Amino acid sequence: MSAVKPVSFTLVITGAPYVSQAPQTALSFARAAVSAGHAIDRVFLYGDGVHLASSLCCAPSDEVNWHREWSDFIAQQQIPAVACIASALRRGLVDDGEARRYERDAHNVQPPFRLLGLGEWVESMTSSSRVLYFQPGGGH
Amino acid sequence: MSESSVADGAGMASRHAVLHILNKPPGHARTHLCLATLAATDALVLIEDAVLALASGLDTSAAVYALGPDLAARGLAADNGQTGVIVIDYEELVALAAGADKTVSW
Amino acid sequence: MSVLVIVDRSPYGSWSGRESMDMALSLAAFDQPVTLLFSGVGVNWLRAGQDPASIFQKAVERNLAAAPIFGIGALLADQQSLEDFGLDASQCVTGVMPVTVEPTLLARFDDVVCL
Amino acid sequence: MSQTPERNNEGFLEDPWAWSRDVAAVIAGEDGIELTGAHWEIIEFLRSFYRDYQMSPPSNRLFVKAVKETLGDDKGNSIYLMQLFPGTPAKTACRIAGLPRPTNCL
Repeated sequence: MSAVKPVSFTLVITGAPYVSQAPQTALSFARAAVSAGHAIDRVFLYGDGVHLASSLCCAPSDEVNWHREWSDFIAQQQIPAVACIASALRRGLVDDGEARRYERDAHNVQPPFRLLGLGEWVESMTSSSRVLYFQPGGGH
Repeated sequence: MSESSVADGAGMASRHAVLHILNKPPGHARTHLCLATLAATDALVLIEDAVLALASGLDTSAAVYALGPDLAARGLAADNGQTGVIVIDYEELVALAAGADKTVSW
Repeated sequence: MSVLVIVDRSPYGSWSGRESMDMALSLAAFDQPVTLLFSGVGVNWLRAGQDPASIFQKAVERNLAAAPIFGIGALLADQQSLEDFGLDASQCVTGVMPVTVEPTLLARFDDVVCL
Repeated sequence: MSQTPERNNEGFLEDPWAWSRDVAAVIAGEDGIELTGAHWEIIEFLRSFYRDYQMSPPSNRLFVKAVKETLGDDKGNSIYLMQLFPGTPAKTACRIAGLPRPTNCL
């Protein structure tokens, strides 16, 4: 279809599901990028985008469960998916390790999503060919 | 800035210096910031709410693309009467992003 | 790689600017050249004399004062936005450099981040 | 533990203003650190940094950078700081200085 030579993308998602269109646009982009032969180095959830990592998402059955769609996609494609730990902790998203550290009795982040620092994003900025941001819409 | 063409099936797109990807609606402060930094040799891609600019009018000499699924979702016709706007799908958005020297997400 | 991080959200009412600031700090931590640009309502980050104690937040003005210590290159501010909010350099935190926001400004950087 | 104000499960004070030099000595003792003038110089630096900027250096790298900027190359290097505050120097030093637990963000 295209003569563009393969590049590597990092997709940063800063808009939350069911608040913004960001997770949908990013996933449509990611699927198209993979089928065109491009690499996706990393998906990085930042700000309100970390809500996408919550495994406790309960979407109505006639709506898309964006958490599940994204989890399936990144597991299939083996794409590292990172939620910023500082954004996540403030918003009540914790994995089992952080739940222990902060003495909480539950956790809602599990593989394929991981909680790591902004250093992961800096790494993408230096190594990916393109870093794209999928953001909240105009109301935010 | 190189003008080397990335030929593809859709007949799109020479290579642009900066690919500006905008998702904010017309009137949003971010839309003004995007337009203020848009050079005539750059390209602007309207996605999500930004496609509403095709209904309200858009004044730029840069190349303008609009994401088809977002137009359709909002009941807007292909280019909604704006001349020169190229309607693209996600595959073509990927090709534009991959081919650009630099991208900015607004 | 040099990165321009743009803050165009207001302080206090929005958390977005703080998250942009964290991105700038993390680039600095890894010795990547980074510049901050304040634009639109974002220029209100720069106003001297902020006292947010009674709204239970930390002063972004004070956080921003630490930027040079961590190696954040410059604090740029859109001249027009400064005027729109009645600010001149004497009413801002130290080290603010007014600029005109235009295409050539972006061209000075390899990457532009605007959350 | 009874000798210090309320602390979390990693030994950080819940209230940075409940700190005193005696408290610092107790916390340091738990890490097997006997506080010398060299330690106090860094502790005072951290507390005055926190007072001035309403934040502690948000990562170990930035801690080293801030010490370097303020106290010079001899002290602003990770070997020197590691000798004084074993483990992750920023974390150990913040705990002794009574500052909040870093979020591990960077």
